[in-house]
Amino acid sequence: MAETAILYDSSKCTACKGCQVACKQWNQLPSPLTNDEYTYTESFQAPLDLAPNTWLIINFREEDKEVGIDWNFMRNSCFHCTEAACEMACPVGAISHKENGAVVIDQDKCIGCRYCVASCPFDVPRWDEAKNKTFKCWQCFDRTSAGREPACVSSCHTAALQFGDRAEMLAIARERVDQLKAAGYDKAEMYGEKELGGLHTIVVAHRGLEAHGLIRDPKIGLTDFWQFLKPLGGLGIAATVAGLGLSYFMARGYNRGEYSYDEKTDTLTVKEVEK
Amino acid sequence: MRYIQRHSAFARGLHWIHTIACLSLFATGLILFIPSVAAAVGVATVQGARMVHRVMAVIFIVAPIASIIISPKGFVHFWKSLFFKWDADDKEFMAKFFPYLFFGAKQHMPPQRINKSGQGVADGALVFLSVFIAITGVIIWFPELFSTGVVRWSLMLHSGLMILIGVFMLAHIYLGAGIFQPYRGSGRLMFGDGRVSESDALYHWGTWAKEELRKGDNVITE
Amino acid sequence: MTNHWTDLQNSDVIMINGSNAAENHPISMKWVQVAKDRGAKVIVVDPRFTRSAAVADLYVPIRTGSDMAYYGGLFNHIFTNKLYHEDYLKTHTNASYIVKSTYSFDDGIFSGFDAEKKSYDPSQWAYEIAEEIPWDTSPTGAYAWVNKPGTPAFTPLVNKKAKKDPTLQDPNCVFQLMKKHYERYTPEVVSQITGIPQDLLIESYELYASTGQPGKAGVIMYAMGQTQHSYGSQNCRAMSVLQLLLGNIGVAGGGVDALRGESNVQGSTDMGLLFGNLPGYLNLPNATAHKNIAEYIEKETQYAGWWTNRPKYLVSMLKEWYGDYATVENDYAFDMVPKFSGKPHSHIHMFQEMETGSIEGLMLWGQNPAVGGPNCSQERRAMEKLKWMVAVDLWETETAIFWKAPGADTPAIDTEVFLLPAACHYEKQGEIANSGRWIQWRYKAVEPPGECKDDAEIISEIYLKLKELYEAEGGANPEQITKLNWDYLDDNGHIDITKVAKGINGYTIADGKALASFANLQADGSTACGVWIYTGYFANNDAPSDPAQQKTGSRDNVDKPLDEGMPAVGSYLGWSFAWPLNRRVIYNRCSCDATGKPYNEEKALVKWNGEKWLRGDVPDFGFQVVAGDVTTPTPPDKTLSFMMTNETVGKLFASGMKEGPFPEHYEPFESPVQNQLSSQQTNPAVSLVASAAETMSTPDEFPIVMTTFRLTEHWQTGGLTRNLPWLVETMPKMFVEISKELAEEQGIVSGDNVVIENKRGVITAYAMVTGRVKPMEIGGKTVHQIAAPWHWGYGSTCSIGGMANDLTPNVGDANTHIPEYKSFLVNIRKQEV
Amino acid sequence: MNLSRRGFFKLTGASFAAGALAELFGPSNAFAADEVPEMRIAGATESTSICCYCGVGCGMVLSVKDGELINLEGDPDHPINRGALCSKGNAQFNIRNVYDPETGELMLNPARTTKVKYRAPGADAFEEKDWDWAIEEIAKRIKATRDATYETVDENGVTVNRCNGIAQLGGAALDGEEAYMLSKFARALGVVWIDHQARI
Repeated sequence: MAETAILYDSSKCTACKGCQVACKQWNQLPSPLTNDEYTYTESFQAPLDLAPNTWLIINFREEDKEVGIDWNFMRNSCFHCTEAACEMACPVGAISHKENGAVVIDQDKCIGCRYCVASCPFDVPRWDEAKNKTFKCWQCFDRTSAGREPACVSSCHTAALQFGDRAEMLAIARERVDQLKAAGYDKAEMYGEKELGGLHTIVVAHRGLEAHGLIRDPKIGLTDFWQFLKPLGGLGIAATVAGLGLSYFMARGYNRGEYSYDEKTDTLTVKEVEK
Repeated sequence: MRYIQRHSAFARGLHWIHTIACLSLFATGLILFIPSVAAAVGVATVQGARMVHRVMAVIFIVAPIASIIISPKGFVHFWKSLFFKWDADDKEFMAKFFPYLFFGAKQHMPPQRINKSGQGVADGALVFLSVFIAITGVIIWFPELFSTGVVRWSLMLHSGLMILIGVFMLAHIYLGAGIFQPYRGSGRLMFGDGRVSESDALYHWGTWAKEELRKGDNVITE
Repeated sequence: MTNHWTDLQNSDVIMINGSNAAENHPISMKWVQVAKDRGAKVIVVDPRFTRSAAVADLYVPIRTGSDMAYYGGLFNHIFTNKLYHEDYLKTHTNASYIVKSTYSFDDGIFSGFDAEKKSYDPSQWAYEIAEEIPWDTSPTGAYAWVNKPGTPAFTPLVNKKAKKDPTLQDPNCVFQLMKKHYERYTPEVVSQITGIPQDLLIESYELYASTGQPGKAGVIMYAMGQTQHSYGSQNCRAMSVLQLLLGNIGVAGGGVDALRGESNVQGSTDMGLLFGNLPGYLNLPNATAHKNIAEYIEKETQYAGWWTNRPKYLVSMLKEWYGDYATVENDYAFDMVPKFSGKPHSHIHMFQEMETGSIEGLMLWGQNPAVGGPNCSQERRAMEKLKWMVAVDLWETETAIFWKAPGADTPAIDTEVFLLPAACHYEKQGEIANSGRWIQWRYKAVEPPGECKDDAEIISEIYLKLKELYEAEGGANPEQITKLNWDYLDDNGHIDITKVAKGINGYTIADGKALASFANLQADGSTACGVWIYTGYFANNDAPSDPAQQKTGSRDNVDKPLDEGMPAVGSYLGWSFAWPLNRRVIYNRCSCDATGKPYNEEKALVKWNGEKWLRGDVPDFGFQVVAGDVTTPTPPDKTLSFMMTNETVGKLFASGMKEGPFPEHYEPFESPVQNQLSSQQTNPAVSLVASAAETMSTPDEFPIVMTTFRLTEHWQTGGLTRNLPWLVETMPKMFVEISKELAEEQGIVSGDNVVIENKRGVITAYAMVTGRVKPMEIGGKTVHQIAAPWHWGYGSTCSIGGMANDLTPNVGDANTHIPEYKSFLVNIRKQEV
Repeated sequence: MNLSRRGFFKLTGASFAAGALAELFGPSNAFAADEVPEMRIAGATESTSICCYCGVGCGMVLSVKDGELINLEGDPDHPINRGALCSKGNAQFNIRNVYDPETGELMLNPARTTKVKYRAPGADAFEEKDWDWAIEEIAKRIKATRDATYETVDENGVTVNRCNGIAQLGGAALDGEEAYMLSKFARALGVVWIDHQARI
């Protein structure tokens, strides 16, 4: 299977939240049966954040202008990084890369340790206290395996979301950025080609990364260091064992003799003992 | 035969408890540390291991704190005897430690006070690392109470500390349990009746042994 | 819609004005985006910065209610700069028609106004007649059918041909009158009225008027932002006129596209569910105008164009309704159809009448006026006067529980309420018509839950029970009920929807075979047809009970033209059935010049090749019927551009409108400013009931302009969305959008609870302080606009909230009586904790 | 026991240690061989329908398993929406079924009315009734009002045959055939107070 990716083009997104609900529909994610809280922003974002039962939301940001506003939308969900901090952090191997690049949590293996939650530079995985499991977008791996698009993508009408061969998505994104720049969106740029070894969610941010809330040059914080620490630790322990083994070998058969002390005379006597 | 009562029953009990806690923490932690092990044993076992890890973590943290409360004098003794002096003998001991480890028959050590400087270093490191691993452990146990950055550091440190503790632990066991030929019989000190024979005491802690034998308070003759 | 959804891709400029397509018709944006990808520009004109505006090339903020001034300015811009499509105007519109000198206009009032009755005499606006040609009813004439045995007797009509000046120079020709009428709409004045900065105004005018070039297409996507005003019909007129001026009607990518807010509101209107309608846009008989069938036919039938066939559709409908009982002798049971008084019986009037107690019973089929009606607290109070109510719905709607609404004195309300559980759309089968008139079949996926039943079954059970009661006991005019043709039952006495479909589609009485075209319908009682415009949608006699084998169920999604050699322009003729006759773009004759040459070859819909018409779409101009043999091609000069009008051309000037032949700017019923174009402040013919007049909120007391809107995440009164957890989560609570400036004045921050009030009511909502709404400078005065959705009410288990319609006025448009939901006055303040 | 290929490999004897060691020293983000999960709609009965919200008329596909709706998504063959749906369109599933937030189980939307309900004059709550009773009682109410408010001839002597005391609203949410039946049914009662969503 070739590497595939989702392409999100913010300039085509109408923020209808179709993808948001399609995700819930396909992945059978419940929503509360009552809701009387102020759980949205004045810019129409609701819910406010990802959750164990919410794997995708559209983020809304607005910037005031003389006439109207700049309304900048962003698809907030897993980026399916090639260098996936969550996967590195997972102590039980529950998070894995699929051949197409999707990063998937195997719920049968997840132990709810939340290491991935702490490690993700995009703050994507969410821990469900009741189930003691962590959840996130899995790029509808069941659908893509069957040759379908992820639910969010097939639900998108303006082709703000596309899915396909990663190289092709990158090519489309590159061309789109050029188009947007020509149309006056000077800050238009793409995201995901190189970041974290290459993301499997490519973004065209027509008003620039910052306007859409994207992290420029994201880093894996410490989790990669830990990756390096593991083998080092293994080596350290192995070296210790080897060293001690050598010591044991060298000291075999050594008898140090029988010590005795006469406190009255303050005399120390060492009596050789036979081997 | 003469023996010196080196460790009280209380100290030995505490050591027993901490040994068990520590080893089980290490074992259960290792399951989480090596994903393939976790994958192989299955989620139920992993979850069991996490539960054991947490129970043991509580013991690991509570036992020493409790001992301080129950026996403050013992703690002061432990603390003073391990860390408080550093004389020429100690320096010499440290300088000769590695040659001694590999050429124990030829390398002779200067007489030591109640604790060797090597012990001071190793045990001190263990105490220090244990405190640290406990703190980081609590953080990753309740990540929602801390910032992502703190949790990330804790995750990393917890693992790193485990490795360091592992290294010191191996050495500690190697020596303390008397696997190292010259240390034969040391296991009795913490895992047995807490007594050290006159000969062993004089070999390991010459200065201290002479003092004890002179004082006679802790000397048992059988 | 004159066009349809997938046709939007063909546009060069798309004006979204008075609609919020991205939020309320989200998938339309799929095709807007395709057009954009092909280089189209999108203009959004809206008081609020919406999600449509977010993807527009040009956003034009406008004061709510000032649309007519905007269009008037655009007309003036087009005339001044000669940007109109001259060939189109001459060929396809009444621009050249000469109007009688009795027509005049002065200070906001047209000639013929009766100030006391607040109505016009439209005869003052008639054309000069050049020629009168009586219908040829001879055996070989076009109207021979009038004399066929069995046809109701009536006096044949006389075709009146108007005087024309093809040069458009005559000062009394429509073109010159119109040009003169809109000279007053200068950019300065329009900018002052609408609040749109002049440069932005001109920019939008230039962009949209660019579609006046032959071969270019512009489309207007509109919805309730245009219609829900006390002059909403004139706004719609203005859009039609604009599109005629620019030659945008009948062409691919053009049109006046009404984005309909409910899935089958097009279909249910086709079915005649309005007070003045019968199915198929036949008017309900009116006791003052139509005493009998002859009078009805004479007054309702047009003297020219397709509506000359109206008697055929009336008789066929009556045959479907009353079957064998309907005979020529009893005027096909014409008298069994109730006649109304001729006075408006609209939604507003219904609730005004209900307050008097004369209406005892109310039946509701999935409608929720307790939240959705204008001035809806008045409507809830009116409902307390009912003896009984039958509400058929999926939920306990606010209307079904109006007796426990906040503030209601429950024990004192004696209304009996029957709430009947209905099946939802995928728990039953049937057809629905989208805005593009596509009649699509919905299959039953799953059995209804619990004791829920199809509405069809409920209607039928009540009908059959009534029939039984009237047969047993008699009563008022029992035949009206007992003689009704209800031949829709299966062997078990349940409704068979396919049999209803056949009745709608139409069939010949003799052999019961379904008809493929309404051209086959007769006025002599030999055919029956419930809804003539639907003929053909369910006409496969080989599989009469299998929707999948009917046109309505066809699923060929390959885009190909009818005839080879024509371009494929996204018509998808093989997918479902579009009324009429599967025609996708109506008035498509207008896509060609007088000689039949397409204005745009690449997007041609039809084309005269010298011998016959090549068809991309189904032609809409009698392309081979004029000779009467239905096979000989009609040459281009004999075809009809707009065959549904008497003139058979498009009307820039229309005498049928209640408030004048040209749309004129008036202020909303409640406005913070004076009309700057005339001393006539509001629509002179406005539809005003007592409760609206009493609760008029004036600007001295209520200076803030408010408008209402809808959201992607909710729908209408919220029954179908506030009960759905996934949607409630995406937009949880009632809110109001407030500008940063007004918020600062009032000390309001986002998330505060605010109180909004006027003389009709008081509501609370969460404040959203945002740059999406901004104060405007109108005639030197700062006008604040606020906006709130009307999706919330008190009747959901998931999410309840203030009802915006407690504040909206029940004042109506003069022609349609649609309430002025979109512009009214209020006050706003932070709620004291 | 449902063992994955990978899991099985690791469980076997010496390979276990090898695996553990490899895992310890090697990078753990090596792309894994995939087990392909089966789509949950495999084997379901599919039918098409049209969305119930706005007038665009998007197509959708419904999947039913064991007599219950389990999935609803855009119809990829539909020329207008090509598989897409907006937030409302996607949420149509909820009109019938929801997932319990506690258990995650599929269940009927608790807000759906599934029984005939009757509110007596002055009552402060509905009571549940059966269909036969309701149809009978409703027919009686309609007949009584119709007979009492019927006007055969108006003040000018014109036959009007209308019932002034009954009003009817709604129909835009119904199927076309139903709307037609409604139109015919109401006019056959003589009802002139007919309006619906298209007006407002």
